[in-house]
Amino acid sequence: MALSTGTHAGALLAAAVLLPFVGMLLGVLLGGRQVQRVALACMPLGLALALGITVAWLREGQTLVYLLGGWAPPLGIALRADGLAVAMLLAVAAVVCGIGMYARADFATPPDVRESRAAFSYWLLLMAVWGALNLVFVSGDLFTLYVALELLTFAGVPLVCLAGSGETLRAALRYMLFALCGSVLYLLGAVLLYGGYGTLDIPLLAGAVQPGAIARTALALMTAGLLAKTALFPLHIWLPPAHGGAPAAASAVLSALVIKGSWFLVLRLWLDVMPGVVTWASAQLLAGLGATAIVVGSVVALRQERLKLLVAYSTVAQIGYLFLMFPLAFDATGNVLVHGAASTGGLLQAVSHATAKAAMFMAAGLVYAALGHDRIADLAGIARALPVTVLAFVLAGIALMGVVPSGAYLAKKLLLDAADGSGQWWWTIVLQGGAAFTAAYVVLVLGSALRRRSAALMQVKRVSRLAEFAALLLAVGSLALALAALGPLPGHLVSNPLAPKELAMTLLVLVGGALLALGLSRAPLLAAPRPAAAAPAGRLRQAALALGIACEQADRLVRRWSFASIGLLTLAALFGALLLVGRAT
Amino acid sequence: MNVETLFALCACALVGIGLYGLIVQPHPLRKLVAFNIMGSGVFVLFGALAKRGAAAGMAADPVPQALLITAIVVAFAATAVTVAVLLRLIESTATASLANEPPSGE
Amino acid sequence: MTTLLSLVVALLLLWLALWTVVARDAFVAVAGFVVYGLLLSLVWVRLAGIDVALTEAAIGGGLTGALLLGAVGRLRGTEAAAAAERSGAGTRAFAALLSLGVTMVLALCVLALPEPAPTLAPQAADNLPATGVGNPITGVLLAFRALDTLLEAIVLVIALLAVWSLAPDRFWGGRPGPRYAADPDGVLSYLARVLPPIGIVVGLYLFWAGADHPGGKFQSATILAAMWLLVQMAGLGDAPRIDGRWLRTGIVVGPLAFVAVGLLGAWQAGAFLGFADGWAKPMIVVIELALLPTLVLVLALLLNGAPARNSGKMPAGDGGR
Amino acid sequence: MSVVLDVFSIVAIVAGLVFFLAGTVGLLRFPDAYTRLHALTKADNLGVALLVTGLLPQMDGLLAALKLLLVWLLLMLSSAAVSQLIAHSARRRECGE
Repeated sequence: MALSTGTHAGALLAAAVLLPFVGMLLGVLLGGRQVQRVALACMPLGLALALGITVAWLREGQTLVYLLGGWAPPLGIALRADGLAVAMLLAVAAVVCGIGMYARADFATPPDVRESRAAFSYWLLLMAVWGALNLVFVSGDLFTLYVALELLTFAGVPLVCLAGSGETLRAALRYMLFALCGSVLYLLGAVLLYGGYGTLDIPLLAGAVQPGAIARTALALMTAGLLAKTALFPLHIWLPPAHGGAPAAASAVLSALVIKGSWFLVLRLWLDVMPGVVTWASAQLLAGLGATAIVVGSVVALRQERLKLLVAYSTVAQIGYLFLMFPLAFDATGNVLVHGAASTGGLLQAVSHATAKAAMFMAAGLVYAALGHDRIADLAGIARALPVTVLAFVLAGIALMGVVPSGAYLAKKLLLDAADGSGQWWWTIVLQGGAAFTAAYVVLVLGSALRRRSAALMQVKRVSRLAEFAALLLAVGSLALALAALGPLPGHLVSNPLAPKELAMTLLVLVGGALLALGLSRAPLLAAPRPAAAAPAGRLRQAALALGIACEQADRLVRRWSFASIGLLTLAALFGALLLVGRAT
Repeated sequence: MNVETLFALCACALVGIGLYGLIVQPHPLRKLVAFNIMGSGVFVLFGALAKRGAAAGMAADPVPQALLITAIVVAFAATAVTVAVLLRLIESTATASLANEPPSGE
Repeated sequence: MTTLLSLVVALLLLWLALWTVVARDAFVAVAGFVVYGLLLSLVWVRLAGIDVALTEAAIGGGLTGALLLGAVGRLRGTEAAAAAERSGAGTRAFAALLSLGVTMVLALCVLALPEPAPTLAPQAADNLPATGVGNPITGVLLAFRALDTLLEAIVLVIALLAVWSLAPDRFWGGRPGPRYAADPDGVLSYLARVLPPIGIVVGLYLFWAGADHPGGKFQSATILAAMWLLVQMAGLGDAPRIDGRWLRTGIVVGPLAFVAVGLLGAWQAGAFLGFADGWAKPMIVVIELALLPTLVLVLALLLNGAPARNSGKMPAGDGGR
Repeated sequence: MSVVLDVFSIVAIVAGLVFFLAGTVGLLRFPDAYTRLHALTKADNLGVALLVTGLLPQMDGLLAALKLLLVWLLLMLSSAAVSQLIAHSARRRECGE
């Protein structure tokens, strides 16, 4: 058969998907200590593949395509890599390498056994997550994407309960059931689309889909299902206990990587499959959920007593941030969602979040390992004991805030420009406020970590230098994403960070963050509040505390199963309704 | 009404029934059964669409039918993983509650 | 007449589904679900999906039912506690309303489906000769959409890893499930001696028939796995240690061979998972043959569950088997 | 000839269904596990036998007929084994209580 198999470098896409899976299978076969070796050997290879794909994509200047078996869609399956996919492939490969470096110490097979459960499972599941994510990024077929999503869930759930405690098992079970609910809704949508248009291939569907009952229902169901898997507020039923209770190396995978899979799929659906079905109002709803997630997630994060839970709740907030791009990418004149500055910003946000959040969880894990606890109030002296770790935490925090030239800074800038350009000033407030909230919990942790300790700090365990270095590397990497401005992004975005306007903005965000931290943290941040400022500040603090408690209660309420599952269906119904009526600008 | 429309409508109802069970049944195992019913509803819908697509001498469109076989196997794998987590949860905590706060006595 | 029969089946199916969902007792619900699975196979026959019917009966009804029944026996009174968490009447009413709404919207979509229905059947029919198989579903599964089938095997392996990862640390490398005591005069051990030879023949027949007729590796693997489980439950054989070398090899041989054939295709035909002229049929047979042991092992081991005992020896340092 | 065979099939199948019905009524109405099993196994085995006998003349070819007989045999085997297992476990539960 003389076959055309797509673009020249397309075979790299198949290799990128297969490599982690083959590594996993070889790991099962070889067992014992070889599992870790195989996994670690796959990582540089996978990174090289991702770099190769990036180079090929830049050189060819178009979407890479590979037809599997030479069968063209709609009968066959095509792998495709556009800019979005290439960026995510590269980011995930880098984060996986960082996590691999970090986890070498935590998940080494103990010397006295041939094979240990935790090490065997961790490395193989990490490979599985990686392969599934690569598949999510490059697959061009909605059903293959369903299988990829399920792969991601089956690999993610056991990572949650790798430690085996009752609380994490419960979290894992909630995650599993809720995610299954979400994926059935996704599959239902895909089935409807097949019934309506006779194909599951993304470009073919994009050409055929008309805004009608079938497309709207499918989009509403699929979006709601994917949001459940992404854990966007109020569907974050499983996230905090799962991410807070898992081992740090697993939390990093879950928080930085696993949720990106379903988020990416929402992006694909809205931008590439049904951009013409999406309406202004539905995009507003999506971002509105994101804004709520930022507020509730951040406030609850500030009220946590344990560092890992703080980071877990900050993930809830950051997921919200990832959805702010949708109304900004909406082209009101054409009534379609378009690729442009806003979608680039959103993508950059996701990449920065993946790197920085992984670094943050790693740092939190190192603190826990060193101290034997991670109570925020008792962190005094840790900055002196683990300077590299604390530096990694702070840099990751800065990267998430988007204040100095970091990846998130560029992302925020792109989104702010898009908000200005489309006259949606309310998203400007949310974007800046979100940064201030992020600043708040960095200040909170730093305030505690920098305090001097009267007695010598008791370290229960020496932490691995390599692990500290890995966390720092990812955090620095997130900052260095600003260099993207030199390459594919327009250069005018990088203004001088020391220019008065930029500096003032940075300062504003930091001060806002400090005030939020002061007001909302559970324990008073300063050991002895100044009596002079007590009276007016006291009333403010009361109000802030009331807000904090209200957010906590709201969080607890929506994380009840019945509420969350009803919320899921209600959201699907709302999206359906807004897709129907929301065509006014 | 022909067979495929009949079963397609039946499938819609199955999805609804499964959803209801997923929401209101408190025990995880019951939720899992409900999930399977909902899933089978989606499958029947797909099967009815395949029957609608009968052409070229085939009694049904073979592509959805092949996808269905894959989907049934994936659903089985999901059930197996969920049952394993549930049994482990029961083993280690003697409860199967999905509530936020573990019931007292733990 | 046929429509009437379909109507009866549909109503029965709905009634069973509803009964299963609202039943008070988990055991009753699961028993209802098993019957539901059997009835579902009938629906597939009516929808001209014999292959799907076989898969549904084997995996959807049979294995899933067995899995759930096994779980019901180990709930240990958690049901009573769960009943206390039953949602209130308001929640239930709201949930019912929403579910009904979803059903209604879906029904509207079904009625809005385009006529004539979009279909890939002509394309599949045109390209089927190139694959050399007669059963179009096998053609889709192993040629046009071979990636899905490869992924499906990988899904099963990952699910198995997930189940195994739930074992307590001390039992790692051990055997799953309880050790059943053999009762040499019991009816179960009689069945476990008589049935497997027949089951193996039927399983292999289904496997062989799959190329041109309904049937195939999944249906066959389910029957073979069931035979193995029967032997275990009768106490005539034990569940395997999960770190056995042969076991591990068997688990990965299918997907690895699949990838190898895919790479061969990349070399010969210029496309991963492609087949050069005249090679399609033999390559498809190779893939199916390699997948069979993987599927039998993984399906049976998924039912066996996580390792739960050490059969005397500690796993530490004893080199596996 | 074919009419005679058809009539035979119909009679046998209807008779089989009557036994099934009786077995099901027994399952629903009888008081305990043993009597229910009794009703089920006796009546259903007869029902299956009649169904298979009725269907045999309708098969096209010897191979199909043999397959049907195999199905019948397997059904008998499994229903006998399963009913005994159920009786066993019912008895064990009784002794346990």
